[in-house]
Amino acid sequence: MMKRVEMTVASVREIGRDTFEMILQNAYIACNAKPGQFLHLLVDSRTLRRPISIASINQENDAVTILFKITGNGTKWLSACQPGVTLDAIGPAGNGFSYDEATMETALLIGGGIGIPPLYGLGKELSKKGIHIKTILGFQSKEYVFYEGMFQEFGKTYVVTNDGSYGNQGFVTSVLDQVGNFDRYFSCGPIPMLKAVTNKLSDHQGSISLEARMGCGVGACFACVIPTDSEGGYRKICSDGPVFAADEVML
Amino acid sequence: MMKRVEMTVASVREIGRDTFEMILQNAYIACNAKPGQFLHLLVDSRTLRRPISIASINQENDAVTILFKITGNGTKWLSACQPGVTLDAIGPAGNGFSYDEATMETALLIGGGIGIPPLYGLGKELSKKGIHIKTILGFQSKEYVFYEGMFQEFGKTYVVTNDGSYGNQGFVTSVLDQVGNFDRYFSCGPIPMLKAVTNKLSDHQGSISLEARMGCGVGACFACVIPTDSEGGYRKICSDGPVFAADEVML
Amino acid sequence: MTNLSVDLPGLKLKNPVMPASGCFGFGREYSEFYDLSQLGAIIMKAATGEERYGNNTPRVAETASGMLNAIGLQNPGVEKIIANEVPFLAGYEVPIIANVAGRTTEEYVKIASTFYKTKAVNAFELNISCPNVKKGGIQFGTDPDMAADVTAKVKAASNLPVYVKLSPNVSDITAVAKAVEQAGADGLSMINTLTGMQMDLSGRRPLLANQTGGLSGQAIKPIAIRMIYEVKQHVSIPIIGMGGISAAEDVLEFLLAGASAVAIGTANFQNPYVCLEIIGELPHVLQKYGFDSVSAAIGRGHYAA
Amino acid sequence: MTNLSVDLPGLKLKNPVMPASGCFGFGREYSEFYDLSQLGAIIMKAATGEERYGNNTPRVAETASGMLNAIGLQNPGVEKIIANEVPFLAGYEVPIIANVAGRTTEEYVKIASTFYKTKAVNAFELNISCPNVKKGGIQFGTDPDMAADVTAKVKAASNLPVYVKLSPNVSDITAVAKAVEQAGADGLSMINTLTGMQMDLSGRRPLLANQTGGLSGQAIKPIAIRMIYEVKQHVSIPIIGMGGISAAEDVLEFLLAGASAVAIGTANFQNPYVCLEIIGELPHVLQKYGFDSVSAAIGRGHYAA
Ligand SMILES: Cc1cc2nc3c(=O)[nH]c(=O)nc-3n(C[C@H](O)[C@H](O)[C@H](O)COP(=O)(O)OP(=O)(O)OC[C@H]3O[C@@H](n4cnc5c(N)ncnc54)[C@H](O)[C@@H]3O)c2cc1C
Ligand SMILES: Cc1cc2nc3c(=O)[nH]c(=O)nc-3n(C[C@H](O)[C@H](O)[C@H](O)COP(=O)(O)OP(=O)(O)OC[C@H]3O[C@@H](n4cnc5c(N)ncnc54)[C@H](O)[C@@H]3O)c2cc1C
Ligand SMILES: Cc1cc2nc3c(=O)[nH]c(=O)nc-3n(C[C@H](O)[C@H](O)[C@H](O)COP(=O)(O)O)c2cc1C
Ligand SMILES: Cc1cc2nc3c(=O)[nH]c(=O)nc-3n(C[C@H](O)[C@H](O)[C@H](O)COP(=O)(O)O)c2cc1C
Ligand code: FES
Ligand code: FES
Repeated sequence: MMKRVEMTVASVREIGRDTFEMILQNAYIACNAKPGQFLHLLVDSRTLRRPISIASINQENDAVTILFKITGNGTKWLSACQPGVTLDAIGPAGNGFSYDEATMETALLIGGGIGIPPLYGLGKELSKKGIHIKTILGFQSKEYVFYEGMFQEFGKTYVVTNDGSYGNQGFVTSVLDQVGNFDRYFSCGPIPMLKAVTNKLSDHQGSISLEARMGCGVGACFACVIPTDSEGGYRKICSDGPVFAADEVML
Repeated sequence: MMKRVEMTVASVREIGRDTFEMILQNAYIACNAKPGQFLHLLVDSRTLRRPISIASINQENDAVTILFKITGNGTKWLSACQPGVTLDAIGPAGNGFSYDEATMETALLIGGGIGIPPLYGLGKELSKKGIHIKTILGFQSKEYVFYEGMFQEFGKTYVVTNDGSYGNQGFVTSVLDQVGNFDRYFSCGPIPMLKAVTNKLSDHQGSISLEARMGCGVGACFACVIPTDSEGGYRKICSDGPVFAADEVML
Repeated sequence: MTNLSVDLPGLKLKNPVMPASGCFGFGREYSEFYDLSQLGAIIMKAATGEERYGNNTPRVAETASGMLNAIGLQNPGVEKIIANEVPFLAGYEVPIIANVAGRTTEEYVKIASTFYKTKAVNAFELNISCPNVKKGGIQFGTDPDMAADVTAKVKAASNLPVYVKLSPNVSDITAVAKAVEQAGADGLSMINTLTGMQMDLSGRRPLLANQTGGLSGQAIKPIAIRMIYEVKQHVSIPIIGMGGISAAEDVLEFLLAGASAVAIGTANFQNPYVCLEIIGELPHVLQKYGFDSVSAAIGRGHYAA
Repeated sequence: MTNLSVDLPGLKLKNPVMPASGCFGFGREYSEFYDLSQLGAIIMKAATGEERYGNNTPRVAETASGMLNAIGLQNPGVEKIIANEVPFLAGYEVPIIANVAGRTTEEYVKIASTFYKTKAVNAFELNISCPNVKKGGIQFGTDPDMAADVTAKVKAASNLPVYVKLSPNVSDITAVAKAVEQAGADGLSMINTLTGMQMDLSGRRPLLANQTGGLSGQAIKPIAIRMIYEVKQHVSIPIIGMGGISAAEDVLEFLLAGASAVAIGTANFQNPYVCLEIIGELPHVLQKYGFDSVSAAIGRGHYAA
């Protein structure tokens, strides 16, 4: 169940250009969070909270890790928070990744830019369960690359950059042909990327995690809807998602 | 000349209920400020700056002291500023106290509540010039009393509280009869107090320092005007004042 | 003990605080944070005659001390609201107000009668002020005659009290207020959002898919207070005040200006407990400023010399 | 090099940034902070036919991301402005715009002709939108016919360009904009302040002596952007945009929405150097978003798919 909690910043460090890793402590969140869920963070007393994925969970230390990129005032403020500061968070929000362990031997993780964070926690979980993992990570360019090593610990990891300054040049879909077999994919990133991925992998089962500008973040305001196939049908990204089956919503 | 400067908080301490003394460092301000002038302080990025009197000036340490009471969000924020923090200030703003030393043997300072601060710096200045000083300080009640000892260093100091919980009971005007002779008075406090004081002392020369809700604080917006005797005449408290001759403006 | 209760036409409120329409859904989500019976009342998300999908996304943007929204009245339609949402809310000890939004007068009347027939709700908030739909909504709210007409027809369709929700996007809000009072409105609800826009600098276009959106939050409080103060001088029906409330002091400000109760919208997004916390704080704030009941404060900002 | 210059009717601006009327006096005070020749233009405090004292104090209040003011057009009157203020400003290399405010059409015309005769200024900003005076001001601004009439008469009184300053306190700002365009306005200036109020909780009355005041500052930016975007689609005269600008990004937002130049008011109070700093930042912001001149950005928020 979602709660409003105070989380204490344990550390914050820059791990790529404008990209930060922050460890936040709170026992309730660490105990109840699942990969794919997010925190709705109050930043600088602004009107709207900022949704940020839980990138990994460390129950022993009552801590979770978030990874974020500075894209505006809220994330800038966040990046300047010093250890010891407490943040007001609502979480764990939304629904995490779900899958059938029994039918999955190999999973493919496909992340683009700041969509990568939730996949890391998922990778850790799958890895613990003995599921084989392959990863494709896409970035704008070399300076933005982060967590490559962390994913390599799970298995083979392909890095692509749009400008070719690191790894393969192109988009995440450019290396799909090289990854070989997998039973299910999990993807998170910008909408154009998710469109390309779901199209190319339409013969596979997959889960995608979506972003949207949010109001309430709890399912009450209809700010974050995404249409489904059926006439007038929709899902709320904040409370029905952010993770959906690849064919559940219309991108 | 007024400038926008960064001032460093050197110390802050509570000296009476909700009343704080803050030492701010900046060489330009310390060098150029005169008793009666004020700082126009940016607080918490709010739209309007807060005018706060310069209570005393310490040129050797490049520092000035301000004294303020928490009356709203801005002063509350200010009271929570830790040493080392820098504040954005415009100053020294307005005109300080002016007087003719030659004709003044004894000065009477009459301060009410948070109108007391500018009188302290004035007292220090007059004292240095060998002018004899008497002081009347008025407060709501005992818990709010501050700087009594500091004024006692200049000379005889009468304290009155509205509820009689300390010193004499009543208003500053209640003890006017007891203070004996003086050549000129200087007063700062709430408007009703200034009205009573100027009425009772209409046969004396005096200077009063006024407060007003300000916009620009530099004389450009006409927010802070006060009428003068003459038809349609006015003064701007921020730039013509805040100190005026007692008979210059209509309270 | 400070008395927080307020009696409004058709509504006995244990306290004057309710969530504003559209910012609280149909209560389910916030019921996970606290017991909804603690609220003065609940105003549901707008109900239309049929299910509506609303506008494309993005539907919200943040602004200085506020936000823009262009939801476009997405809702499951009156029938499904009665079937699936009202029963849940009926489980709480709290009056339910239905926010009614039509494209045509007939649709307003149809929605109201449907609610009325099923005895589902305690009062209507007539939304003639939604800036985010092409038809209906604000069209009714800017023209006193149209506003009066739809008010009269909805009044005729049931004997439930009707609170007409006014738009601030008008030259003369008092004219609309007087017109709907004469048409039989039991109360007013004000203000809805101000039409605004934000540009997406990189996209070189309006950020919201709907281009314009409704401005809400603390930024608009001075406009709400002004309009309530002005309207209060010209009508005698009670006003439910809203626009930028985020603290108990704000509630008192609205009461002094002339509101008899208040609704809280945007602030729920920042703090899901805001209604509850304000209800808890209100007695202290009333005491601090010398009032021993909510009633004693209503309209008191009008009498000082 | 990014080209910041803009040509408007009667005004060659080296950059699009000018201080807004009433927030910069007649320039003297801010000339102590920087060289006024660096500004695109200067809009003076409102001039009336005779000297005016204005409203009682308090005249200002702070609000969330904004402020209320009810100065009441205090100014020394057109004659003294020409005698004592204009000569000082004429010492700078900067176009001077006179903000003209009358109680009657005759007063507007008289003020304009007095300025015109003495060749004191480069353009007029016709203030038909001041919410803080009992007579004149906003009365003219809410009625398209009255607005058109005073525009036509002031146009006839001189051959200086006339920018009509519109009020946002209207149901249909486009109607007023079109009316004054047809009446011969050379440009528009928008927006003036929104009428608002703050209650003094302890005093149990409106905080401002005038009761209501004009809301300005960042809080109103979304409303300004919306109105400019809307009006831009219906008129072909240039717009001087204002309302809540406090950074160079805000200037670009106004340009995209359709403004050809901008004025900065309230932000001067927080930061006396704000105009200068924005002029310095603007080239970088334009570059960042792919523009190599101010002109290239004007109205560009209207073309995206
Ligand atoms: C479920 C979910 C999970 C997310 N996880 C992460 C993450 O792990 N790391 C990360 O860096 N980012 C993540 N994002 C995106 C993140 O929410 C935005 O980058 C952030 O809100 C931007 O805030 P700002 O104040 O810096 O930017 P501004 O542009 O100043 O923000 C203005 C407003 O727009 C909203 N907004 C702007 N961009 C986005 C966006 N891309 N998505 C949603 N709202 C946006 C903000 O929340 C705010 O309300 C996630 C978004 C969602 C919906
Ligand atoms: C020339 C001058 C010198 C002053 N010197 C001192 C001093 O030395 N110590 C001190 O404690 N106070 C002083 N004041 C009063 C001080 O400016 C206010 O107490 C302060 O601005 C309140 O800010 P706030 O945010 O706490 O209150 P809020 O009520 O939240 O402020 C809201 C707005 O009202 C204005 N305001 C509220 N009260 C006053 C007031 N009494 N005078 C002017 N503006 C007000 C604020 O500046 C702000 O714009 C002085 C005022 C003036 C004009
Ligand atoms: C996301 C959102 C959705 C809204 N939906 C509705 C609605 O369906 N019907 C309605 O009458 N008002 C709606 N409103 C307006 C609010 O009820 C309220 O009048 C307005 O937001 C001002 O109050 P606030 O500043 O407390 O939010 C909505 C406001 C927001 C922010
Ligand atoms: C203190 C103050 C005084 C003003 N005086 C005038 C005036 O005399 N004439 C006028 O046309 N506008 C006047 N305005 C309105 C501004 O010129 C401007 O239109 C408005 O404040 C919005 O811009 P801003 O948000 O940048 O302040 C005044 C505004 C303020 C805050
Ligand atoms: S953000 Fe409010 S419903 Fe999803
Ligand atoms: S505060 Fe602007 S003139 Fe004094």
